[in-house]
Amino acid sequence: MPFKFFFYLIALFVLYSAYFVVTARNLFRSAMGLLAVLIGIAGMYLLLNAQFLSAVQVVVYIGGIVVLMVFAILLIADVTQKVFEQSPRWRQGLIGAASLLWFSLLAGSMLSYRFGAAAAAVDKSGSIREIGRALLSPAAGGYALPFEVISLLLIAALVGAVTVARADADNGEGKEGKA
Amino acid sequence: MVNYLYQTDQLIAAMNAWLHQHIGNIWVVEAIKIAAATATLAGLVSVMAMVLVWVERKVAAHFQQRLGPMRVGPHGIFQTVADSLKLMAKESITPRDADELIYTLAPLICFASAFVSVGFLPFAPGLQAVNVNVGLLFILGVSSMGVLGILAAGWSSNNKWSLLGAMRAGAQIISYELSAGLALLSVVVFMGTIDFQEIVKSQQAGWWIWRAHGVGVLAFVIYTIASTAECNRTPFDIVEAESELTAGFHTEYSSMKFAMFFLAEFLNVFIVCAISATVFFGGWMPFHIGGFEPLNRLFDLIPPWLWFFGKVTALIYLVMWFRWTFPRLRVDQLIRFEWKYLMPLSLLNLAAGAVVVTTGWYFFR
Amino acid sequence: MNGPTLEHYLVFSALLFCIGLYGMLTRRNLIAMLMSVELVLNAAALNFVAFHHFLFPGDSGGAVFPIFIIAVAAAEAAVALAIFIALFRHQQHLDVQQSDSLKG
Amino acid sequence: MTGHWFIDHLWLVPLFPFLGFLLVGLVIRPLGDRPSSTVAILAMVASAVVGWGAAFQYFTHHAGETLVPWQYEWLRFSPTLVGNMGVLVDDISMLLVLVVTTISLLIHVYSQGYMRGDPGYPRFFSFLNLFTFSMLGLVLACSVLQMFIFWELVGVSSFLLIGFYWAKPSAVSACKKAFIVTRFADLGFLLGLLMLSYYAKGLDFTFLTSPETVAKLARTTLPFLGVSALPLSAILIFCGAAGKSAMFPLHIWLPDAMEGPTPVSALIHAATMVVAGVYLVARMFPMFAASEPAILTVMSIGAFTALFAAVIAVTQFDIKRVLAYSTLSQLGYMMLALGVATLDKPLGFTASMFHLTTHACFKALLFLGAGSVIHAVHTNDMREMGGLRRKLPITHATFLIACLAIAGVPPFSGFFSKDEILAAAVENGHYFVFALALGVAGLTAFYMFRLYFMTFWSEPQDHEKYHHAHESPWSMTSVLIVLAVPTALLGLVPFGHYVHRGELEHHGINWLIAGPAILVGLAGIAVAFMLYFRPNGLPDRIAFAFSGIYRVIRDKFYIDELYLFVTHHVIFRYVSAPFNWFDRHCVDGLMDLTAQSALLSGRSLRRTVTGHLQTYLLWAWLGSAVLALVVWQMQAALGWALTFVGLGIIAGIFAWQWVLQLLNRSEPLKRIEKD
Repeated sequence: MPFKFFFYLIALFVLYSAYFVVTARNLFRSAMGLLAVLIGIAGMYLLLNAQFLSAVQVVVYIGGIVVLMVFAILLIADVTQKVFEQSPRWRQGLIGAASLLWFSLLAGSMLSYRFGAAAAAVDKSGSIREIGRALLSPAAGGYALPFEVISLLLIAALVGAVTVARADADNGEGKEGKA
Repeated sequence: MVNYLYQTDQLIAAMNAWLHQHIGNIWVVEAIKIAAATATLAGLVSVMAMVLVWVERKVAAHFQQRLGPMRVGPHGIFQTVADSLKLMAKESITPRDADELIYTLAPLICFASAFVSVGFLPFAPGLQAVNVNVGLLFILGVSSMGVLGILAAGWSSNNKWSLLGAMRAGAQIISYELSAGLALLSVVVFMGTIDFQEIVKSQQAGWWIWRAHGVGVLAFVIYTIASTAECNRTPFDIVEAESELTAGFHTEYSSMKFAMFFLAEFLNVFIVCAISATVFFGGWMPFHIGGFEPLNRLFDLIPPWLWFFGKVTALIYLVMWFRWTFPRLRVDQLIRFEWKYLMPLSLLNLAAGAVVVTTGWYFFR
Repeated sequence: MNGPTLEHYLVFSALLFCIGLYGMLTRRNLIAMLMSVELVLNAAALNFVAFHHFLFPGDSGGAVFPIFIIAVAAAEAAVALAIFIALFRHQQHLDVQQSDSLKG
Repeated sequence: MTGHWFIDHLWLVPLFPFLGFLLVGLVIRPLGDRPSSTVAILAMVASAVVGWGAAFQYFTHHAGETLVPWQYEWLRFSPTLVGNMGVLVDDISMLLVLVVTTISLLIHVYSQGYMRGDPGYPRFFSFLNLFTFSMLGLVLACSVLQMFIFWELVGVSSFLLIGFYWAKPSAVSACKKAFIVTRFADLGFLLGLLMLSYYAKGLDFTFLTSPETVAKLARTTLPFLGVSALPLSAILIFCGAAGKSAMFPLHIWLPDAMEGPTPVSALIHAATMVVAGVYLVARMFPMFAASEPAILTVMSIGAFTALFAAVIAVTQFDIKRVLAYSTLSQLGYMMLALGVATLDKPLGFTASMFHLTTHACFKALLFLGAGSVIHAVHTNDMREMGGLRRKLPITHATFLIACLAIAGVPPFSGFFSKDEILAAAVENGHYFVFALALGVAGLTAFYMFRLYFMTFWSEPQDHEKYHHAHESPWSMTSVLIVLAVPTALLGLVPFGHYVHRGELEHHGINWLIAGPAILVGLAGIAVAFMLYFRPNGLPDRIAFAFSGIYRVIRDKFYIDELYLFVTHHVIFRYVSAPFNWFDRHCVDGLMDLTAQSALLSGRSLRRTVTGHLQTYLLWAWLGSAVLALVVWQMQAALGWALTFVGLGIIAGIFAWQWVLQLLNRSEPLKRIEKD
């Protein structure tokens, strides 16, 4: 019971925050909503006995991605700009309905499928030792290659982001003070 | 009963058993436990913040050869109580053009992140509000959420000084977080765990700052610098550089909201020093010297939580010492120092730690 | 064990996914769209962990993939935000409906 | 493997000029003129040394044998049909190797002087090397396929060399003409080749010319014409040979090819390439000889060309054109000689090869002498020359030797080879051919000495050119002198001893045949002397008297015009134009239709590229939805139910929106504007 209770608590919290993310009239508020969603998902991971993932979620997603987004918002948005561009209401309604339909399809398919019983084994996601082994093992069942690819991707993203975002000195577009 | 002073884990177990014995419903037991832990931590935190504020003022005063607060109570020890009362009594002002929700949320985020972080700290064996096997990572992540509060505060105040201060704070904290994390990581390589209790237990034979000799010392130095910057303390306090930005991101705050920032700031000092004490100086583990049994016995007489707070106090004193020793850095110097010197150095240190561990070339093992 | 079952998590993540999808299709600000993408990614990652926890606890894949998802999300966010900032400098807004200079 | 180094390494002979071509053309060309020509000449020297060594070893150790010292299986079309690359060694290939390497080497040396200062100097030498490579590969070909490949290579290099002065429109049109005409002829060659390979099931010369194969071919009846495969394939192959050797209907390219530099004319269009046709017929001689129609075709076309070209040569004034028509005539002679030969009495074969060799020498000498003259006076027109003997003594002397040789005056080489041809004609009973050849010999003597007297004797016609005339540099005159030696003396070699088919017949000079030949030659010379030794009006008066026929002859019997008429007015108008129409309107129309439909579909699909990120996303979502529904066929009931529910919701939303729009038309759009 307590787990179920926590699950519903977190689920409601996350869903409300997510709704806030997609409907808030203010970018910064959206970002705060995203923060709440991510914290909630981290809690979900804890419920699923995946402490390491939860910590990674907190460190990378909240400490990295959300902060980055907030930074970008600080650079481009103004506190007075409380209402930003909204899709027309008919579009919102249409897509909302379609999303609901999609949800019903997804949920229906998931509920109608009989998942097999869990294999009797110890959950590995909690142990960093196991995750580290899996990440760096070049043998079958290991993820050394994706790991390396991801590291390359991150380097490329880093360099690319710096290059793209850097103000062009030539055409005088570097209006840094705009923020 | 005296034994419980030392074996705090037995104390916790006894309390647990007592609760289970007297209250049948597991829900209520859990709720009581949570409430008790929260209340304890809250009390600890508020008392500690007050003490720290007082200490800071006294230390600063004595560094500058003056006395500091002397009026309220002996040597002014109740000065901060009076200050807190004053703050609470003040009017809470919200600027007209501010985003009120975020404006209110910002100090909460800051305080909450600091407060939650405290929950992961191991004060003594068993004396830890939340025990997860990835405590170190969690505490890093949770304390890094504080920067969001600062950014939110700066942005929602709708004030140029606040915004600039927040941007600076954000840039600074994000940057120095890397070095701090890498410095801790280079010791984690030695420890092989990021569970706080395990970390402390792994230092039975000696503190990591010694056992991981060069790497440990260097990691400690880097961590101290980086964490000082993370807390926005002098010499890295350009965030609230009064001469440039009046008070930085919390210029517009007053009353309890300001108090929360204030509290969070001092809590953060405590947290980083606690992490440093746990990772580098053995946490609640008494100081032992191999072969000096009488001395070791003597040290064992001091309870573990006293050891912990002692070490933390010493480190806090070190951080305060910095404040009155080094001049403030310029913002470009600050960022350059991190990205061009500190981070490469910590990366090298991490690599060196990895080499030392894989070659097994360190003490006590 | 009367905790939440796999279906609970799946339905929850499906709902989160759909909310993210809705956001991607209705928000007109690019950063807001990116946030909605993060919702979708989180829903997917949660599914991985749930399947791992309930169906394949012995296999580490379900625990490793969310890490990859997070890493990819970080890379994507860095690049996307850099592009957004460059775009904002260029046209002074981030409205996705008005950014249609690539239209055929 | 014969154990003789030079024969075993005969493949080096074409390889050296090829390497020279690559080296000069790709590496050395930028370094300047001198290194280019030096490398090219060194390559030729190496080639000539190997060639001469191999010829010496062949004629001393393996005379009369047919050897294949090196062979490489290049293409295996089927288990029985294999295209080989290799080296075939027999008497005629060795003879041709001798001729080609020697003449080519001499002409390389000569070109050093002749081409000096030309901007395309290195290019010229690389092309010369390329040509020599191809020609040697052709000569040494061991299979008819290999010969065809080198045949085309020869055509290409000839094209490049004729068009060497590519800035001159006449040169460009000449090279195109040569290429197209020979390509046209090569079609016949290719057809013959395919027919041969199909019916004989082999491509090697040794296999094709063996009596068994020939007999088998003769027995094979073509399914569609009802005739034997042998004569048809032989005649088709002769088509190619006639094209390359410029036999009568296909001769038109050769006179125009004189647009190339004079060394090229000497090398390609006198001494080597044009004899490739003769060589091909000689190579396939057993096939031709076994088939009456084929050999008669060879003989009659050769004879007709000999007379026809000689008649035209009489009226030409361009010094190189006279020589070109003379070449045609002499090539006709060689074909004629092959045509009169039979398997029993193969004297004509020997005579043809003999005449090929001597002709290579004296015609090269003539062309090089003419080149020397042109070099001196910078004109091709004989009417602007005259009296040059004092200015160009060496050229004059060597030229005279060559003229005597071609006129058949004993003891110069031409006399012996021509005499052997006449003897062969008589021996096989072709008296009409004999008479015709005799007449051609007289004509030859006449027009050669007409050329000679007009150029070197008579009076200087253009005094400015006369005064500027000077003897050519040593590199040119030395070549003339060197060539004059075989021109004069080659006839004394017992040729039939080395090159023959069947039993060696030893026969001396039959004065009954040689006597009239000499007399006819001398008569021609005498007539030329009377008309042209001193400038007088006699030639003009004769021309005026026969003005009609004279004009026809001078205009080369209007063959070119005939070709133009046929191509322009018949082929272009009635064959090509319909094809053209079909191509324009049907084939191109199809292409245009494709392009237009692609364009149209693109134009309509362009609408889907709205530039709106969210629209794309929507499409992607819809696509995945369709996919999901397809996958979901297994639970059709639930799927359909949900689909209908969803469609109902969507329809409802639409209806609601429609109502909303009716109530307040601009409502949905108002929200777009940001403020």
